[in-house]
Amino acid sequence: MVRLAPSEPDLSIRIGTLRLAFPTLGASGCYGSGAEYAPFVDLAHIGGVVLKSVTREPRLGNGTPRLVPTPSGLLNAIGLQNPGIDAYLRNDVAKFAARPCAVIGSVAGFSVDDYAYVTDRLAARDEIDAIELNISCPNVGSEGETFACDPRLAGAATRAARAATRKPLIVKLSPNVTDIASIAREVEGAGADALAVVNTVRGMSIDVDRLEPRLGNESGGLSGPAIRPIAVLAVWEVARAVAIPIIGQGGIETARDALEFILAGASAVCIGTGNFTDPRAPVRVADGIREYLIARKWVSLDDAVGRANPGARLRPVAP
Amino acid sequence: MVRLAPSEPDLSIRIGTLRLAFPTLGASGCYGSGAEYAPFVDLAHIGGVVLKSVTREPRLGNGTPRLVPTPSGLLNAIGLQNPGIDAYLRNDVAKFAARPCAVIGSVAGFSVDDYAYVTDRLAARDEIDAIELNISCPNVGSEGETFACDPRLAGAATRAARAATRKPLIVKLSPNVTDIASIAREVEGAGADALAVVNTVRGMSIDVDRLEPRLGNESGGLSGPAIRPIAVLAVWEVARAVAIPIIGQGGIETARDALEFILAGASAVCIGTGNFTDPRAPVRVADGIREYLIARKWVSLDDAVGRANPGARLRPVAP
Amino acid sequence: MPVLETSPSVHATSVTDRREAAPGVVILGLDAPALAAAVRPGQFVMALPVGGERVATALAIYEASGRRVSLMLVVVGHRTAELAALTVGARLEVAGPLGNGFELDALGAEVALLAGGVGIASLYLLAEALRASGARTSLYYGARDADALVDAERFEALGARVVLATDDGSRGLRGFVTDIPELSTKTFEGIAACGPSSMLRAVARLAERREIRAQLSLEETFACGVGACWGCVVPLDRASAQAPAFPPASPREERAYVHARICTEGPVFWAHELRW
Amino acid sequence: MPVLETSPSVHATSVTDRREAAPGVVILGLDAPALAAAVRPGQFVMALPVGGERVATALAIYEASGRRVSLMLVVVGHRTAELAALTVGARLEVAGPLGNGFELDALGAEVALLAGGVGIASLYLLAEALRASGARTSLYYGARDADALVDAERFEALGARVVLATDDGSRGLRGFVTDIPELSTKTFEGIAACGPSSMLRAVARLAERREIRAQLSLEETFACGVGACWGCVVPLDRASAQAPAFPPASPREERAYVHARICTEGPVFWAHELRW
Ligand SMILES: Cc1cc2nc3c(=O)[nH]c(=O)nc-3n(C[C@H](O)[C@H](O)[C@H](O)COP(=O)(O)OP(=O)(O)OC[C@H]3O[C@@H](n4cnc5c(N)ncnc54)[C@H](O)[C@@H]3O)c2cc1C
Ligand SMILES: Cc1cc2nc3c(=O)[nH]c(=O)nc-3n(C[C@H](O)[C@H](O)[C@H](O)COP(=O)(O)OP(=O)(O)OC[C@H]3O[C@@H](n4cnc5c(N)ncnc54)[C@H](O)[C@@H]3O)c2cc1C
Ligand SMILES: Cc1cc2nc3c(=O)[nH]c(=O)nc-3n(C[C@H](O)[C@H](O)[C@H](O)COP(=O)(O)O)c2cc1C
Ligand SMILES: Cc1cc2nc3c(=O)[nH]c(=O)nc-3n(C[C@H](O)[C@H](O)[C@H](O)COP(=O)(O)O)c2cc1C
Ligand code: FES
Ligand code: FES
Repeated sequence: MVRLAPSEPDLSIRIGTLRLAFPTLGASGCYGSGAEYAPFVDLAHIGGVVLKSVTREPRLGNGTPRLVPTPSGLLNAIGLQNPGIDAYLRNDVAKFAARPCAVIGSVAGFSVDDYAYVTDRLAARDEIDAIELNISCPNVGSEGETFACDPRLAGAATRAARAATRKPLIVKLSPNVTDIASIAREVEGAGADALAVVNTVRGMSIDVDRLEPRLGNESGGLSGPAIRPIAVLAVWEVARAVAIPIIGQGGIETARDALEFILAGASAVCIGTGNFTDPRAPVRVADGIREYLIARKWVSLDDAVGRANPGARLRPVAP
Repeated sequence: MVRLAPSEPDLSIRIGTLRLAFPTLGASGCYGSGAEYAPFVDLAHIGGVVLKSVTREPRLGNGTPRLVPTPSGLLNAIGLQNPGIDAYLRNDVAKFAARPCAVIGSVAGFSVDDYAYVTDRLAARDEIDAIELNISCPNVGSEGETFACDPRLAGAATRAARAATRKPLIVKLSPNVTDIASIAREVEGAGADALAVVNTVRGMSIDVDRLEPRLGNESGGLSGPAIRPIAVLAVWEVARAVAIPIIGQGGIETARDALEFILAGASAVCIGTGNFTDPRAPVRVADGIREYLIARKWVSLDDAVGRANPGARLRPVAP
Repeated sequence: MPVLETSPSVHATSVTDRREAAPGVVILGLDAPALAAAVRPGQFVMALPVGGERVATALAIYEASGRRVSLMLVVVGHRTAELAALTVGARLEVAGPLGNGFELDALGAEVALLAGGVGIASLYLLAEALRASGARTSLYYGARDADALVDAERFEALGARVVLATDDGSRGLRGFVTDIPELSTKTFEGIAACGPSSMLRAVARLAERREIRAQLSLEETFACGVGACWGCVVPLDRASAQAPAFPPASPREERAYVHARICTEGPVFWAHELRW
Repeated sequence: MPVLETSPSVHATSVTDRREAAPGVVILGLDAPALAAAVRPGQFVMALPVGGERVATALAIYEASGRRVSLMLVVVGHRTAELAALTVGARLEVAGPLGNGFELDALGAEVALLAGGVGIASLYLLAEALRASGARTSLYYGARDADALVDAERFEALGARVVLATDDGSRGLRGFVTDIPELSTKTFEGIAACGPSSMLRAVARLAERREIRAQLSLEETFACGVGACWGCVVPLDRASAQAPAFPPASPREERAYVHARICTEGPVFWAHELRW
């Protein structure tokens, strides 16, 4: 597999029909629409931005505090604040046309129909290159269970979104399950083009002076380096279970962190909390991946994806 | 509920018939048999030690590395190295009689019968004050699923151990589930006297130079401050689901950390990885809890347990 | 507040001087010429953690002149402790300047500055600018105790009247800064305040009662500091969010609100636009 | 190795001196009188992290005299970076002395010390003790390059012959320390070695071939350092684990083994007792 290296290894990848010039993306809810980070990074040097999740109806989001720093991590409970799909399409989406990288819309919902409806409307817009399904929202119809924690519901949401668009469909899995591989298989079977692995881990922090949870919403999602080992294992297991590409995420700050995910089987990575540690992270990570490939005389990411995971199914990613 | 404070608040607690002079214990697998930490702490000032898990047959344990430090955490894959119950009873248990604190035996197994057999033999010994069931092992009869991740298996293991002893029975839950409350309810129904919440979170770290997982066993269990928010939420949810006492654990280093668990509903805490950061941690934590109670003019742990968790079921713990 | 034109970037600085201004309070001087030139009163930076693994820390720019800016650190947790432990020569990266600062022109010629605790750090550049503009300035400054009052004399050196308050009465008035009697009597054209949220709420009530426009610099836990994560919001009058008006048109209860980002729409807001 | 009598405790020390011995290598002097008095060659400490949140770091005690001990830090990750950044006056807690050191008596009067990289830190106290006992000592010391060879002259000052090797040949022999020719010819009564495991395996083979008893100080990731977590094991001949014998009674393949804890049964082991 080791071939002679040309002057520059190829960092571009392909996810279904979606081409990314770099394997590093801004994570949903952490990267705004990309513009917020434009002062710090040249957006032409990241693979893409996954937009903040949008829902059918407008949502004010949770009360504050919405953020709590924890050891090597961050708890958040934003509560999906967004203007709702109507206002979003009217006011926001047109601006994304200017991005020099891929723009991936993120769809959240509380019913299968929500996923179909919002996907349909958002994917219809030319500014949107692909759809990521955020199925880690509590499903109001099913005792607060999230779609991502039940193979049947995960499959149903995926099928509904699949029917609504032919654009690349990425489904984002939750780590709050016993067997993530079984969910991944179900979602692959339901027509997803790729999987985002993983969303935040559920957690809580209590203020012992005020005798109440620190987050306005009581519990929230844990992200950052603290969860990296959990996320790497999730990618490892999903890479053995399915053949579609994986976008790894959870605690990536450096190229070496990203490479853990890639060697486990991810074709690309999202950086969320890592931007809050260093706003230049996505470009620094891509640069480091390039140097790593050069040092090993590898010519493309295909040489790295899944390389440390003997059980990983083959998933060619180079365009 | 706030009463006038006597000179010293009462830190002692009761778990079934087990009395602990302090609410701080050394966690299973992290505290040896207590003797290892005797140079650093007066064992008469900790509540007890949960011994390393013992199995029916001797186990050599995993190859090395067995430990990987991660951001604010530690991955371990010891592999339940132990001499097996026969040699353990013959060579080790007699020594535990000398401990000036409670001694809790930890039982691991790979079948329901294992749990019954080892509990029966270990609990028969006078040196052992209580039994903790480590049900986070794969069940060989059930496709590698762990007992702690399936309500039915968790209940079956608990019932088997319950039938084997009348000593206090603590069952240790895993965080690697979607709904820990449902497991907790099942285990309570099966006769457990208390719950240990939670064991390690599954994780992995990959060595990007050697292109393989760092742990000899590939994956392992994540512990330490990184997982504290995950563990606090688990205690919070279990405290709402069951009425038996909870022993909280996961990333406790300081009294304020321990108080997060107690205010969420735990009656006592175990300290594992925290000992590796400071071998005096359990005594320091107990001292800090005492100061906290004094500052609030609370007279016993009853005033604190579950205080930040309005949905927690009442569980009086003071003797 | 309207968006000011600043172009933030990551500045690679080094610590030029370090002063323990009070127990647990450290002032770090940084060599950061571009930042010193760009900053406006009320703006902040995100200080990147030296070893990674934590989110950056939001810090007001305390002083700025020539090549130097300074940060005032009050140690409350891990990140402020790590930053306060930096010694001269240490390297520190900061992203900034960020946020919208105070609207100087709107404060008028007779200004009350109110500071609570570390809030003092956001007001020094403002006091300097007010002095340059010829405004008369009074600083009302409250803290836990006498030890925690930092650099009050530096404000006096700028020509400001300084009135102090401490929770324990160890210096100045015993009580909250907003309890200082002359705040209810003296005439001001504008108020600017920075401090904990309980204090800022009291300032808002005072301003409403006295019908003085107040600019409040809010604190909240930040993650990105650049408007990307929506973690730092405050309820803002929906009408104000589009077209600020004073005094508010409708009674408090009926107004609809939006969640505005403190780091981006703020950190300085008009008190009457907040719907706390 | 038999258990030596030491009573470890947590020592509250402060940094008395700091020296950058090479790029990325820092030697910290600590004021730690009780530790300095108690330590034996080959023992280690667990250095507690200043801000918590990480497990303690296993470090050999490099030097000990009077009130002072020193630690040699090779920066490889977060913890060693944090420790190496400590400046004079900083406080540091260390738990120790821990582990069983070298068996001085068993080394004889003509001793080869082999060090690879940071392994040098475990051998200085041993070299001192050997000199005091009148043994003749040769140090064979290998490192990545000339820059990474630390304090070789200090061993010379103790009267040891010093022979060097570097991976890139920038000083001494080009190659591994075990490749140094005289190791295959010179007469030794005993060998003591410390370094990375690949080097120690080569030392074990050399010792077996030459029928010299070798004491190896092993490295592994530690968590507790006190025998409580069973995270730091090495396969040990089961027979040896009870009653060490030399040379081994049965061929390598047939021997049963146990997992012994490096921190407690070691870190120094007889090479012939290991079942790698
Ligand atoms: C715009 C803006 C400007 C700011 N300017 C400044 C400034 O100039 N100087 C400055 O010092 N800060 C400033 N802050 C606040 C500063 O950002 C926070 O204090 C900082 O992020 C705290 O980080 P930390 O890791 O040290 O504490 P964290 O661990 O994040 O703790 C945060 C809070 O948790 C609580 N807490 C944590 N540990 C304990 C404990 N052991 N006991 C009791 N309570 C505890 C405290 O309430 C503390 O404030 C500013 C904030 C904003 C938003
Ligand atoms: C008995 C004993 C005595 C010891 N004595 C000493 C001593 O005197 N001096 C000393 O310096 N050390 C000594 N060590 C080793 C020391 O304990 C470890 O090096 C230390 O724990 C590393 O901690 P860390 O957090 O800095 O690195 P970690 O983050 O724990 O990294 C550990 C290993 O991971 C790898 N690694 C981590 N980050 C990177 C990266 N960015 N690039 C490439 N590889 C990476 C390296 O292989 C590194 O060695 C001793 C160990 C033992 C068991
Ligand atoms: C403040 C914040 C907001 C987030 N919002 C969303 C969101 O709206 N939709 C979503 O799918 N994921 C959301 N996430 C999850 C991230 O996209 C990412 O999957 C997760 O944080 C793990 O990656 P990280 O550790 O790099 O942050 C959010 C995370 C954070 C920290
Ligand atoms: C090295 C190590 C070994 C462990 N061995 C066991 C074990 O044998 N049985 C068990 O029930 N838990 C075991 N655990 C889990 C701990 O008892 C504890 O529940 C977990 O580590 C979370 O607490 P902590 O973060 O304080 O370590 C082990 C943990 C570690 C770090
Ligand atoms: S801190 Fe992220 S939007 Fe303000
Ligand atoms: S490091 Fe814990 S037993 Fe050796």
